Amino acid sequence: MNPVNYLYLSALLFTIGAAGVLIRRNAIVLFMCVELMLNACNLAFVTFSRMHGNLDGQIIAFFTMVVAAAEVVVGLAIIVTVFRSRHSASVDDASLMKL
Amino acid sequence: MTLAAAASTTSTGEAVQFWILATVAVIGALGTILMRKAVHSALCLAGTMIVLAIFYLANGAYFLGVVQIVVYTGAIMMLFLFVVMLVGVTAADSLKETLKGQRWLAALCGLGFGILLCAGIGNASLKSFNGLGQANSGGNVEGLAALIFTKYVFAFEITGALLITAAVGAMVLTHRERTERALSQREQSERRVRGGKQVPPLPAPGVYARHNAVDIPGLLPDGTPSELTVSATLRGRGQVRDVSGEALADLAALEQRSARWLGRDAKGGKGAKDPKGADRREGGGGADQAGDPGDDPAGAGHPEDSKGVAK
Amino acid sequence: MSFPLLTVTAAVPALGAVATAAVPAAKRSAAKWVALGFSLATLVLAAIVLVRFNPDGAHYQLTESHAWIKDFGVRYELGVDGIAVALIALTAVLIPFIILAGWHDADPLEEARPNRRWRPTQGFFALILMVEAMVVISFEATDVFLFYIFFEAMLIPMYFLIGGFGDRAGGRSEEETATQRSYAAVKFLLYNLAGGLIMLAAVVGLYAVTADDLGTGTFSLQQITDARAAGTLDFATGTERLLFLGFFFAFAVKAPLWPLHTWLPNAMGEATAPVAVLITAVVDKVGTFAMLRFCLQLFPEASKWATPAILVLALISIIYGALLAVGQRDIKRLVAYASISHFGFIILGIFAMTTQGQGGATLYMVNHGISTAALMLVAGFLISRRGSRLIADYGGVQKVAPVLAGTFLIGGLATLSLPGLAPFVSEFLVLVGTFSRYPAIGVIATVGIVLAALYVLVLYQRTMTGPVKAEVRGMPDLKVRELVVVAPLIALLIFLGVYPKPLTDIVNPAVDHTLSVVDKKDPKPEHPVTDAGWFRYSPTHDGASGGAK
Amino acid sequence: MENLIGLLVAAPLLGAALLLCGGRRLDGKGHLLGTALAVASFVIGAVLFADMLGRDEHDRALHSHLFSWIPVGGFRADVAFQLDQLSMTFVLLITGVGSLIHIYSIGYMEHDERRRRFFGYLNLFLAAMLLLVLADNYLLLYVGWEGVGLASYLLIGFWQHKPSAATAAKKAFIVNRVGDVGLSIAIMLMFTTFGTFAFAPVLSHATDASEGKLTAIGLMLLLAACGKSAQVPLQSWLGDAMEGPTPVSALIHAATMVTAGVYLITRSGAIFNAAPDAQTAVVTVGAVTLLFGAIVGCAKDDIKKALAGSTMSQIGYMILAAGLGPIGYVFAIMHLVTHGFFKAGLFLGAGSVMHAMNDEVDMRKYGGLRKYMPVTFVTFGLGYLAIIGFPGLSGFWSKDKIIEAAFAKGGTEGWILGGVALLGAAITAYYMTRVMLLTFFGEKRWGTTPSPEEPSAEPAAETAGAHAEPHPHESPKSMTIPMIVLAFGSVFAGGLFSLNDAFLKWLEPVTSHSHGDSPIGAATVTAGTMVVLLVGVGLAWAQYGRRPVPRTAPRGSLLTRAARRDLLQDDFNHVVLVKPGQYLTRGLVYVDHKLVDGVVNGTAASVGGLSGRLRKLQNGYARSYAVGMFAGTAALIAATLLMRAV
Repeated sequence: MNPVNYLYLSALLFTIGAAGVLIRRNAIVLFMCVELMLNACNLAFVTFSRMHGNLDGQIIAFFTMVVAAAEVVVGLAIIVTVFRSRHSASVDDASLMKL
Repeated sequence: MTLAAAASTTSTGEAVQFWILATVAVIGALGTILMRKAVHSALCLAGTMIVLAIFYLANGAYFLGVVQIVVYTGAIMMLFLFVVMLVGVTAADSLKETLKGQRWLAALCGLGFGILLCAGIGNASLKSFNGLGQANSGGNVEGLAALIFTKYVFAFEITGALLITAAVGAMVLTHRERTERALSQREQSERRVRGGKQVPPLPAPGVYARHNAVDIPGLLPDGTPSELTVSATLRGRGQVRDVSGEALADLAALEQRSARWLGRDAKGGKGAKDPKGADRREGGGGADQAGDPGDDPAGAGHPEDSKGVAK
Repeated sequence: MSFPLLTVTAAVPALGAVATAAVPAAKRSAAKWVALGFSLATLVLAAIVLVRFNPDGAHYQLTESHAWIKDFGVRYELGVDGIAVALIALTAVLIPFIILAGWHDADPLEEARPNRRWRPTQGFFALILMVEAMVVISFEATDVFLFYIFFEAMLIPMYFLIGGFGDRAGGRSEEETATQRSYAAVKFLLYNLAGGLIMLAAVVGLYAVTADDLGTGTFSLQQITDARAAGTLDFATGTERLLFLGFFFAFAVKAPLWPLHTWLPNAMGEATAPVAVLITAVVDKVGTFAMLRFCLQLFPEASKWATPAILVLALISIIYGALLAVGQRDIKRLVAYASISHFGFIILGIFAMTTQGQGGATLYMVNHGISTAALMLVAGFLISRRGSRLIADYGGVQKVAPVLAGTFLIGGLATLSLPGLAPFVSEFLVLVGTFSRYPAIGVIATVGIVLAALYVLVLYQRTMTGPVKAEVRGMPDLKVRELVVVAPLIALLIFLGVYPKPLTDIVNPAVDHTLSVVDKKDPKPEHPVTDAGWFRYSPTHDGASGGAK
Repeated sequence: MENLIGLLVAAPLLGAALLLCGGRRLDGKGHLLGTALAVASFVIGAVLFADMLGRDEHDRALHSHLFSWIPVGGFRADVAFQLDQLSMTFVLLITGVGSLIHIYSIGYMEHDERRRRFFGYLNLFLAAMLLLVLADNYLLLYVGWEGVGLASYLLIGFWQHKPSAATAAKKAFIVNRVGDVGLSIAIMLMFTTFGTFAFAPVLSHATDASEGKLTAIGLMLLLAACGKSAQVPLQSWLGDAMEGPTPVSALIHAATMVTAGVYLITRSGAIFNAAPDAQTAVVTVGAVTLLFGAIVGCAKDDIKKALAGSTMSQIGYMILAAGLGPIGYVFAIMHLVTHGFFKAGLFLGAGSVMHAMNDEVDMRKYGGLRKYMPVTFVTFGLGYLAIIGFPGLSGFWSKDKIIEAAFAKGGTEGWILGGVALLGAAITAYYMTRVMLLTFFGEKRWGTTPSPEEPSAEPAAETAGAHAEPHPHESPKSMTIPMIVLAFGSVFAGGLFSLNDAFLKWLEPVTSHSHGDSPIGAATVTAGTMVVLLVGVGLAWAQYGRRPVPRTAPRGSLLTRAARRDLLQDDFNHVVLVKPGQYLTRGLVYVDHKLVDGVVNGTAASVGGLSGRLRKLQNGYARSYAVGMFAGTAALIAATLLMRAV
């Protein structure tokens, strides 16, 4: 088998995650989907690094994780705050842009 | 794992592993987005992540694989679960779409996107690949470290700063400023007295002479049960038992036995039934607040535990 | 590098704007005096420019040139020719009068507002000075890009002047006035922005073309004209025409030329009289001036190509504007339409491409500025007394306030270009210049003269003569401040009407230069009279562009 | 001497400046100042005249170049004066009559609170008129031309509180503006033809140009003349101009300004001589106006309007004469001068009468005034005799020559013109006699107070006794003396001029003169004139002298009624010009608002609507935005793929 399959897999996962972002209303689940997408990217990076035979891909994946961690922390904090103020974690409730 | 310098294919083992785990990963992903309860989504996601960790390892990214399990699945997902608990486990959002056509659009986009992506990968010429043989020759972690601290050192530093910022940010966001001074104990007690609340501890349940179960209200001097003594939860569920009638029931049972002892069978048959009736009545007594003792589901549920108590 | 006179001339009013705006809220009158002072300082500087300018010298004088945005060849290039000098002088002369005339226009209606940040007066005068600064520098700029920036930036203060300080004497309900005013302001802004955007495209196009031909793109008027003369730079016909149209559209909106004129009546109607003067007498001149300086000198061929159409439009403007002026019921709108007619004359003169035409057009810009200022400001004083802009609300004012009526009449006579007053000189020059090349158009244009008499005299008759109306009774005559505003303007009108030579001497060489760039010669008379007759001796004849400074 | 020329104009100009800007402090003595300056300029004129007589008749012309006015390219306009015999004639007429009328006005305007301004305007007029006749080029002439227009505007509308006066003033100015357009176009034509528009070069080289050009110039000049001299078709303003104070009517609308057209044509003689068609047009206009004015004059009951009609027709004579070319110029000017005398005298007389009759203008309410105001009667009578061409008086000499010259034109044209001129003479005799009879003879018809709604042309200088019982009295000296002087003029001027053709010799160097002899001898013409004169007088006497005159005008024949309405000229203008003009303006205002503006607002509205529709996409739901992003990404990928595919 050719490692390109990993790429197909990552593409698939990414798409699923994205679709999730679109269809779920619960902010937390939304975040999970985002995480899923990030992971899919990581997989692609790792696969690339294997293909090219250098570690830069892995480095990027590593940074992605770090950033993802930071993002999750802040994002969840936001969710919690929002949930406190309005007892719901649904993103649709936060449709304030429309006057 | 394989260390082939430049190959066009991997080992069969990996292939097998891939095909099995890939399905798992996809199922997990689908579960993540389709489960109604956030908890389940989180769990599915964790599963997928673990599978991905294995794939990392398979791709020669040992460090990342470990990090994936430890940090991601271990820390981040737990954080997720934690927040889910905080927000409420039962918060299962209905999958019924509110935005018109959102779901169709999503499906459409997703499909198109996926196809395009795959197409892109497909017509990229990736026939051959060279593994991480010499890259990992000095050890994967060492290799990464070398890169991080030389080539990517600035990025590394900046991510460090980012993390700190994130931590602080999270604190700031979740921090809740208390607006008024905390009340001292004295003030609290004074407030309680003024509020006309029950100042001393509530009376304990149970009648020590014969019962100390928490669902037995204590008797007031005049023999009537005191609601206060039973915890509010039980009261709410209507599981307060009244034992005020039991003394008579026991007396009646005694008479039955003495009567059987004197050899009155016919009565005995009837008497044999009686304690049950008494039991039922007790159950009924227990369910008195629930109203009619006759055909009461709650009452039907009671006999065994009431019997247990009776033993 | 000598003393940057031009920069200073433009900078002083800008500083004045800042200073005026900085005056604390309580000291309103102080702000007025500060503004007046700075405007007078500008006047002095303009006078120095006028003196330092040598008509027979180089075409652009007092030039300053610094690299600004190297990557795009944008330079900070200033320089004045005769036309620019004349118009700078006009601006510098008018602004003090505008400030004086608007002395009380921006006083807050209710006294002692608690809010200490509330200082409309400061804002009003600061904005006026800001406009002056921008106008002056756009007269000075010889770099297309530099010019463009200020040509556009001018809109911002004007927008606030129109929308923020409307005419309180609308004779209508407060909110209706407000809506009308904002409508006018927005209309003004949109029209001019639209023009400006199209011009921006043309500016970029110009850069591209020059970059193609000269290697390094440039916006410098001097460079481009020189390159064209040298033949190193030549536009493709189509390109040149497109660029020309891009520029011309913007200027035609500003000028305004029919059918792009409809913003002017609203703006002038809703703005206070001084602001209206600012619009028509100062700001709009940038448009016609730019036609002379940029359209003709950058795109001579295209200008010639477009001339017939433009002449027709100008002709329509003249007649159309005059006819609508006759039909107006609102004094200020009437003056606005009259201005449209006059701008038609100016553009006619510019594109007649004769010495008389363009010289006349330049004079026209100056004279129209002064005459409209006189008429409009007096009209403003009148309106402020009665509190209505409708002609029908007046009558017999002449009996009550003879001086006001007299000045109004003189302003009106100047507007109908009575011989002996300045506008006559320019109007006649324009007509002659047009006639000598396009007789038919010249003749039709003369209809404008009759119509001018019609609308001016009808206005005067309805407002000033006849039995005294009850509301007009007891109307005070001009106060000292108002006389100080009007008298010098009238004096100027008479002086320039009787002895315009100083002005023509400054303007002529510039006009000749422009025509040489466009490469057009005056049509020769059919039977030129060789011997000028026995009394045609006179020292001043040969080289009339010579002395008199 | 040259410098004096400038002074000639400067004096009244200074007066105007002082009086108009001087403010109240000059109210007391202002009028005297104005009069003094007018007289001063007359004196200067006289001095120059003496000097001119002193010199040889072929270099009598003086020229003074003040400064270069508008030098632009080939366009050279100067402020330069040229004083030759023609100008001198006008200078003397203007300053002389002008001074007299200043003096007259002192008495006439005594009670008007705005007297200072009145004299200021008069001075302004004098200055402008002098500029007109002294200019050495057409552009400067144009300045004077419009200057007198302005002065007449101001003076006609002097009583501005009267709407009728204001309207009349506006009408006069605008109609004149039409004429001025002609002048300006003529100047442009000259510029494009000769490269200059100064008299000397243009006139000396007129023949270089093609006849077509010259005809065009000539017609344009004629248009200008029609405007200023109230000739058909631009005559309509003169009648209304009588709204002005009587001295104004005398000075501006009888003696001087209205004759500017004649000056223009005579001055431009060289052009007309070379353009026969233009000349034909001129004579036609003159002839038509001659009859037109005469007929109008017959029907008017308003004494000033009657005189205005007569002015029109007399100027018609002059224009006719000027149109005849070299054989006519001199006589045109001569008639102009004599007419200046007697018509001014007549108007002053009329003013004096109105002054006495509480500003009543309707002649049917006069009658029998001869014994109440003898001086006025005598002077007026002399003027009357002069204008009808009574043998020996001024009018006789000048008008007779014109009629003769008309016949001398030769051919049918000559016959027609001569006939018209004769007919005009007859009608003149008729309507002037009518005026005379109605005013001074017959029994008094002003006994009972006129009804208040009686239209009174002149507002009460002293409004108090406006409609009180009139007490006819002789006017003060300041008024009568000028009348007497003018009467002298109207009696003797013509004779003096004709003394061995003094006037002819005087003007000949400027306006070349060629003696044309009429097919019928001069004597016959004179005889004919006498005959028609008698006929006219007789008719008038038969109609107004014998029978008593009704106080209210009879309905009269169709022609009479038409003539009362100035032969429907105003109605014509109203229907042909004013109404359509009003509709046009209204229509354009509508178009401007709805169409031109509508297009703009329409686009704005449509853009607004579109954006409003687009705004619906902004529903605020993050997820739908996400869809957009996602789709966009997909599109991008597709794009890149396609790029790589091709």
